[in-house]
Amino acid sequence: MVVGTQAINVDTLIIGSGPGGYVAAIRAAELGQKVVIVERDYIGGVCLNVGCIPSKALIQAGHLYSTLQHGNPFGVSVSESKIDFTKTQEWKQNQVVNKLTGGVELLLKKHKVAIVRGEAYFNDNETVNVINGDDSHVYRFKRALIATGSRPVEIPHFKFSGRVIDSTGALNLKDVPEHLIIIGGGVIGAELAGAYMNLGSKITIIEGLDHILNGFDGELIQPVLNNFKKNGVEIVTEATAVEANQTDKDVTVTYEADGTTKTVNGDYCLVSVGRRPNTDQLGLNNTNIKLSKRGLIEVNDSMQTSVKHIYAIGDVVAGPALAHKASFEAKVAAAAMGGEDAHDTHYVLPAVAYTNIELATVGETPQSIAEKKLDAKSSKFPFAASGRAMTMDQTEGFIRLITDNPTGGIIGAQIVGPEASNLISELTLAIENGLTIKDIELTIHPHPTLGEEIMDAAELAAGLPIHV
Amino acid sequence: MVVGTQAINVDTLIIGSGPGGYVAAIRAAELGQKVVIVERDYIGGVCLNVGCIPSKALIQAGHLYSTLQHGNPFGVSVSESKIDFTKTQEWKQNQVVNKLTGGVELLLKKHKVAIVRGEAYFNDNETVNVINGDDSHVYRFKRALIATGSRPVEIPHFKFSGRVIDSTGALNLKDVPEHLIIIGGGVIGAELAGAYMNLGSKITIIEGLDHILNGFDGELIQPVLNNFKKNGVEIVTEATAVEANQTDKDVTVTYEADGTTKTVNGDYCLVSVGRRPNTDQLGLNNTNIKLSKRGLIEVNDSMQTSVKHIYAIGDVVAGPALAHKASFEAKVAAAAMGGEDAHDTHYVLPAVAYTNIELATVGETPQSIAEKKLDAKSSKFPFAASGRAMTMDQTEGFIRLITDNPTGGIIGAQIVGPEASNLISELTLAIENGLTIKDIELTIHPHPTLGEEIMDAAELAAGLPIHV
Amino acid sequence: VGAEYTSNGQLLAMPSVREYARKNDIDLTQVPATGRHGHITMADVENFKASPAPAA
Ligand SMILES: Cc1cc2nc3c(=O)[nH]c(=O)nc-3n(C[C@H](O)[C@H](O)[C@H](O)COP(=O)(O)OP(=O)(O)OC[C@H]3O[C@@H](n4cnc5c(N)ncnc54)[C@H](O)[C@@H]3O)c2cc1C
Ligand SMILES: Cc1cc2nc3c(=O)[nH]c(=O)nc-3n(C[C@H](O)[C@H](O)[C@H](O)COP(=O)(O)OP(=O)(O)OC[C@H]3O[C@@H](n4cnc5c(N)ncnc54)[C@H](O)[C@@H]3O)c2cc1C
Repeated sequence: MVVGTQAINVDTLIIGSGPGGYVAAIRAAELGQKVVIVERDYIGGVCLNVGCIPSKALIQAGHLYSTLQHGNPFGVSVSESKIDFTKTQEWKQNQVVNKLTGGVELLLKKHKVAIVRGEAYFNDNETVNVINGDDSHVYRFKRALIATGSRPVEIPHFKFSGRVIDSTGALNLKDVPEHLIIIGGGVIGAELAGAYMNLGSKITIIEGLDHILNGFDGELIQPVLNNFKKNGVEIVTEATAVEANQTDKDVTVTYEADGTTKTVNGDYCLVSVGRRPNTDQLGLNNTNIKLSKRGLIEVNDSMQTSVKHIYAIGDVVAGPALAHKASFEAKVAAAAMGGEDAHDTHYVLPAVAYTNIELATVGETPQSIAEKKLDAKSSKFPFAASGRAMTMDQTEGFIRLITDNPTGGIIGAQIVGPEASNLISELTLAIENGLTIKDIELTIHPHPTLGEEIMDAAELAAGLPIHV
Repeated sequence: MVVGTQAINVDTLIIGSGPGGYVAAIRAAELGQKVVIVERDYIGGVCLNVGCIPSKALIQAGHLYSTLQHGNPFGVSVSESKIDFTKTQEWKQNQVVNKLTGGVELLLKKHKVAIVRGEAYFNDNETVNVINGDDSHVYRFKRALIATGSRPVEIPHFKFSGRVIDSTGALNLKDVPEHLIIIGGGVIGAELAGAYMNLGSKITIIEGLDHILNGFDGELIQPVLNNFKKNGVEIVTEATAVEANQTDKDVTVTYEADGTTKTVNGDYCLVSVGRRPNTDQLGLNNTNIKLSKRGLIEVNDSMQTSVKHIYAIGDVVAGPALAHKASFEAKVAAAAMGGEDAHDTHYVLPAVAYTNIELATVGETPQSIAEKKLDAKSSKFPFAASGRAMTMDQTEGFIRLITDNPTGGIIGAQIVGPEASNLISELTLAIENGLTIKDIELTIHPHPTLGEEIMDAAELAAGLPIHV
Repeated sequence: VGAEYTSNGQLLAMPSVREYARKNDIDLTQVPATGRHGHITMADVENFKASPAPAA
């Protein structure tokens, strides 16, 4: 083993190059810090390599393929269509993932961020070891940022191996499975269910709760459920996965539901029941960094840990495990590490699910205003009343605004339907900036667009709807 | 001829049921007015019947068909694809246009708006005649609203008939032409060029100016021009159309360009060189309503004409001929007619072009800030740096922000690329509400979306870009 | 450009406040601003309405 004899001095040391770490590195460099980033696997972290990005690529491919299978009202007919999944995977890997991660690496270099390959391990509050194969070096840092992300949770009797796969395995299948069993219908499970459903798989989802897509309410997910049903997806709720038995050809999953034990047989079993923070193999016990019971690192609103010069962001700290949360915290941390009096003062955090019919939510919901007993209401404008949606033949879903009765302030919004992922931004901007129904009504929205339905929804909330 | 012997008394009389008239009628009814709306042709006006909506339907059909012709990187292959344009047209007419206009008619009825079919003609400042075939009635109104819209301009030697068609003709072709000649490359011409190009036509555009898509700047339209070129569209600029000679099989267009006279032969010649307001056959000379030289009705910011109880909105008043402008003015007029102290105080009006690569603009441009000598700058974020755009295989184009240097205020934005039509709303909201670069940066945008590139563009404008 | 903007075209307030001021015949250029970015808030307009600055 080659062991660096002397500690290498570093100003700002960042561990992990996901959407938390790489964004922090670039911003810190822009603010004048000398930055070293340590990565044990791939630049870009989970999100760019085996998360947000490759999943959206497969989802996109699935959309086109399924459009061709289901026919269309536009008068376009297709005699035969096939999917060559090897090509799909090559495109996803070479044209999407590698291009994007290559781009991030170039950006890091452009900003003179030093990239160190290897696994970081804290020796104490001031130094980490970085181990890369037989190589080991000590880095002594002035400031460090922990952005080591998370990994899939494994459950008993479902060890990841062979045909029992995690999300990474599901993203990298060589063929479209005939039957994919998915344990856990959260956002990751439901997105992959939609992707493979569209690519031609039979799908079975086994979910512990009484509904999938936890975090989105029943009314909101109804169009998604209808769509799953129409496509033959089987959803078993309030079920407990017991065990998986695999052969070299298939896997049989045993689960309990309705008080009975059942089995289902498929090509692969994806287990997507949650993620755990990568804080257990970092040597944090050698530091004074405080962890919560669930292994999350405790931070203040400057993303500072209990060790003042060590910061943490992303999936290793509290809050939803979302890439944009990691990146936002990254910018706060980068500024704070640069000596600025920076705080995370965000009001709302949007979440999106790229299910076959897209979902998006931000801020208050019908449930939360009821629980909090807010003097607020909910107004729902259907895409069925949208001219633009009709021209797209995508009229399922709605835009829902949650507004404060006394002031007309917009305090929440949910969207299910076409372009929900992009439409939620305007409403997030409105909420974050304290805008009211009136401010949306008095902003001219172009016609015909899906965006103008936000204006329609505001008019509905104001009691003066035009199109319903 | 049946002539009503006695004048029918009406509170609020609205002439024309386009996005100006029908929106005003619904809003006026909501505000408690008794409303009569007069329409000589189809409920929904130009926009819903032969404008915004049917054009977007054909554009949508074209997108799918062309995707299948050009191949895709997703690994989806298609052995043969065909377009049955009769089906396309039936879908457009029955499933889109008729559904939507039927819906508007129901909404009018729901709000107890009386629909009178016929052509309105002013006798004086207090009454109109409505003529429907052999029927004629006099209506005496307390308040009237003129929302009679516009019609295509005809040019000498290109009389609309047979193979020389206006936009309505182009939207209702029975077959996809082999070669479509388009005189006038404004938004309407360029949108229809894109639609038929994607549906398989050879396209020639003959434009008088030195560039098509006037109103959008050169840098912005470059991706659209590249796309036209790649698809074999021929664009002749600084050209003058001289005449059209048609047989029962084709049409030959003579034009002058580069100092020489040339001809081009095609199946149809669409003339889309502009629109003129429908104010010349309304009997306005019997009233005291003032018109501008170009035939537009002069109004104040309550949409009131020089005759205090007569209002006018939409394509018959000054400003760009856009549906959302008509609808916005409609709401101001409806409130003003109801006695409210209502004013059109909008700051910016967005415009969108559904060219094959979408265009959108709102507020200041690089050209306008230079002309006005504003202390402002322009920042351009490319979709090539967007993860979401990569997963969609649509990385052409950019988001451009125009920001005020002293305050960081956003005062303009242009987008060319995927979902430009929907993305422009957030920026319009930002400008209309006086938000700054910082306000956008501090609003968490979900990942991976196209919307988050607005945040990237704001960071670029702030001098701290992450992704370029 | 009406009374909603400064002489160099900058917005004085967001649309809901502009509309409210118009309806109450309040000239926004006369209202002291306390909002973010020097914008006039709804409360500013209400305060101004309650005790308009004496005309000089
Ligand atoms: C299938 C899937 C789809 C998803 N889709 C979305 C989505 O659409 N939108 C969204 O917002 N979120 C999505 N997520 C969640 C998102 O990927 C995470 O929230 C995000 O990646 C967290 O960013 P991070 O920077 O905290 O950590 P990560 O992206 O997990 O990056 C951490 C990095 O640290 C490295 N590392 C860990 N330990 C060490 C060490 N000791 N030394 C050196 N390096 C180390 C890891 O190798 C990794 O590269 C998805 C996740 C999955 C699995
Ligand atoms: C091909 C095409 C595409 C377009 N695409 C878009 C787009 O994507 N986005 C956009 O914003 N704009 C678009 N436009 C422009 C848009 O259609 C107009 O700006 C809009 O329709 C104007 O609305 P309006 O209510 O003023 O008038 P119109 O929609 O023109 O409606 C006027 C109505 O008044 C009726 N009328 C006229 N005279 C009389 C009379 N004397 N008595 C009774 N009734 C009468 C007419 O029959 C008509 O129904 C497009 C236009 C065309 C031609």
